[in-house]
Amino acid sequence: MNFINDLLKIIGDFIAGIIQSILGFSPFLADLVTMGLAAVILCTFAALSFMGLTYVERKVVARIQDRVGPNQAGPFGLLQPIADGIKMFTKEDTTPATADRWVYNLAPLVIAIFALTTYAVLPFAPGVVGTNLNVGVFYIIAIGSGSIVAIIMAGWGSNNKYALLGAFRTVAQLVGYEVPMLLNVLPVVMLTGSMSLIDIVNRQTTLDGNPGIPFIVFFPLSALIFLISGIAETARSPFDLLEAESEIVAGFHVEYSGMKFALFFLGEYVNALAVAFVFSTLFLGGYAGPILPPYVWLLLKAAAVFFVFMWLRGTLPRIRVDQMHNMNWKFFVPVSILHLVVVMALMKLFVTSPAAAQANGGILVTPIVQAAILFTASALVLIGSLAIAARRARIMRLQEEALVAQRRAENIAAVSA
Amino acid sequence: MRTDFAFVGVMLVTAALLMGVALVAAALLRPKKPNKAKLETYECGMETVGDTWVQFRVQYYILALVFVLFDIEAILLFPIAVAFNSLTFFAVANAILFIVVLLIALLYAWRKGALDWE
Amino acid sequence: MTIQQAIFILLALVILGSAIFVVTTRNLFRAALMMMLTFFGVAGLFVLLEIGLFAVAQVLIYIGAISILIIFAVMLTRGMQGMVPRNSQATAAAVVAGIIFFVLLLLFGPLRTTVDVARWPVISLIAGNASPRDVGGIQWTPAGQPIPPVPETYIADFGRALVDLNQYLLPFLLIAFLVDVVLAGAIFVARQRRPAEVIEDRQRQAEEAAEEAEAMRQAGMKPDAAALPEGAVASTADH
Amino acid sequence: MQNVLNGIPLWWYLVVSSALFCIGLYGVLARKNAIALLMGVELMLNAANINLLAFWRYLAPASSGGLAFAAFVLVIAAAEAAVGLALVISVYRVTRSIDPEKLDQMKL
Repeated sequence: MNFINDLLKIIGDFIAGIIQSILGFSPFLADLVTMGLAAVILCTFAALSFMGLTYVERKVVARIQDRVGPNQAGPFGLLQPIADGIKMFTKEDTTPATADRWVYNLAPLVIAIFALTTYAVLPFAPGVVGTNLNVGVFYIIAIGSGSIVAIIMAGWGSNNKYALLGAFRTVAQLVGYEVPMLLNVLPVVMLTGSMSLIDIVNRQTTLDGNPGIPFIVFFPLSALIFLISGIAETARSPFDLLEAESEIVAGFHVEYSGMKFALFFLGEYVNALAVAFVFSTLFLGGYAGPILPPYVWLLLKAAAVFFVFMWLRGTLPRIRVDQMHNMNWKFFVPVSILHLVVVMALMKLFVTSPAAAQANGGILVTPIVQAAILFTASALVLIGSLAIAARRARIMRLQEEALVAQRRAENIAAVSA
Repeated sequence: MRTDFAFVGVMLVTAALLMGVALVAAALLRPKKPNKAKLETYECGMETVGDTWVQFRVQYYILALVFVLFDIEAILLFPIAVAFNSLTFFAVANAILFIVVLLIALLYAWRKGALDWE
Repeated sequence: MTIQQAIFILLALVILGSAIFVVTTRNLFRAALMMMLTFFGVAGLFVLLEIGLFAVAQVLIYIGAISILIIFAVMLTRGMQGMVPRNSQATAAAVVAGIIFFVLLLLFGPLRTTVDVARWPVISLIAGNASPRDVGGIQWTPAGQPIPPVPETYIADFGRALVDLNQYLLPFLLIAFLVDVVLAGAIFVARQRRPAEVIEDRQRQAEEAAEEAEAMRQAGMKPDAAALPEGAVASTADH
Repeated sequence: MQNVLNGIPLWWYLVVSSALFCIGLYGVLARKNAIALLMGVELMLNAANINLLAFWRYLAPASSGGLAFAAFVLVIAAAEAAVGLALVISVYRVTRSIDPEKLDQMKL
């Protein structure tokens, strides 16, 4: 049982042992080679899951929309990703004559590099993690700004009006939705007392006398807003305003084709998968789970989250640009701040460790009671804010309808006169 | 001597190398027959008129401004969040005051119509 | 040469090279991109200093926020059109910068041979005869001893210090108010007023001007054309 | 006797930050474009941050002083950029120019 649980770790230790003892490298070189190998494995994992995900996503969305999806290349169209890959490698790739060559060619590289680097801190199983940074969560959000830079580079480097406009729209969206992400990670960090992803997972297990409750139970509101902002951060449907073909051709990557376009595509999918992994780690307990080995649990959770992404993509229509901004700045951000304040006050009022209760005061409760209190508060904030938003929306809609009716009446009067 | 960030550096270099190899391989494999029409800027089949610079709305700048405000807030709040369990009531009250003051800034921007996207 | 030294030299070259590019190029957009590279290199220096928090904060704030602001401003002002890289006083500027560089080197020079803060001229100038080890109640690293590692809990310590009344609570709260004022001011300055507001503004100005003229006529003076806020009207019409 | 961290003495950081500061200063003094000028200011603030954090790390890593000041510099840099660029945009809207030498309407 233990063997299967620690499979990844055992393999890793085995390879490291080979490198260190048999090949006879110096400790420094051995370290470097081990890290390089781990990095190659992570990158390959990300790239392969990108290929798989394109196929799965096309199949799932096709099923949702009552189509068949890819079915020509191989059995059930399983070879489709390979066919796509061959096409991407052999397609002619033109650089517009007026483009800023350096910027234009570097942009896809930048987006792919930063997307892949996110995986350096994801914990796949106990002890199986690229590196356990003590600023892990912060690092993931900061590395996300790399894709913003790449998008601006692509938009400007193409020297194309539509690309530039698309890039700016996308950047406005991405920077906007970074704010609710930051604000909703804060409660998790507060409860854990650490930004390291491993510590966050451990806090959701039964280790060290923790209750073993995933954080989605503590902060349902944070989880919901984080998930939606994550979808917007990766610019997936229904937030794919940058790909709104009817309005701005294909957004910032209109001039790209062949392998460079493939790298943009890879960046998008790898980022989306990273969001699924991060969400599973932060709110669903990461690799923690009974019976099955830890990495299987993590993959199952991430797959479930990614299925939600595909489900939303298959069902929801694209939202308008003003709706997108309003939802972020006038709903997510204020509600997140309110939630943060409420949670901070409650977490200081109801503490679980006797030492903290003695040092700073506060009411000593069991972890389960604390979870119940936080869940109630979070849910109340969510319901209350939704009710207020719905009421405001109804008032605005009524006003608009009244205005339209008045105009119509005026028009009729003018025509009859 | 190996710090936690060493792996991040290795990861950056590895990703750059792998993606670079993919780009170079594609460059070797693909046909290369450029002509004038292919190299033109694609703007829905229309000839490109004028330079690329178009009038951007100042709204983009203002949204980025509000974003910077919250970025700053996050950078100061994350260390406080890490220290949260050992903070006194007084300290937490001040952190809440900090957040509320920034919320006021957001509400001001809202009132001024800076968050409206027409 | 150790690997850290090699990385440091590489980072220093990247930082200084891209910084020189930033201040000399004609193309403002490329200058902004190169500035991001400078910031990234500085984040690398912070990693070498073993301060991961600030390396990440540097990326988040400088690359993710400030550079984006600058690029938006470049786009909004058409800044890169027909840009001249230098103004008339560029030579003088280079001389001034060079002189200041040498002054700084002279100031930091003593640190090559000693890190004993007590014997560093600048500190002894400020602290006088008092032992600089007492200045600010800070525990300085004694000269010649290995540098202690950054405490494991430095992020939590930093967070605690920020909201500690005896440490940095006041600047922390002042920052909040400063950012408030900055946001209000910047939005007020940058915002384009809506047409309705502009019209309202112009009407109010016209009324004020009329009142003023009326008051002057009553005082027995000729209405002065210059008293009309000509420039103000023109600038609002420009929006 | 030098204090050395990972084989790097303190003065290496100081030389890099001094050089970065002076490059930024040159940018501020010599550029003919208000936005390029602000970029120079950002470089200078970054140089100051390298200094603060290097001194903190080498001389007083047990306290939080250097971190707090560096964080405040970060915030001030963001605030400065925000207000400066807002002014540039607003000036550009009125005068259609962002050359600081041309903004001399206040001169007698």
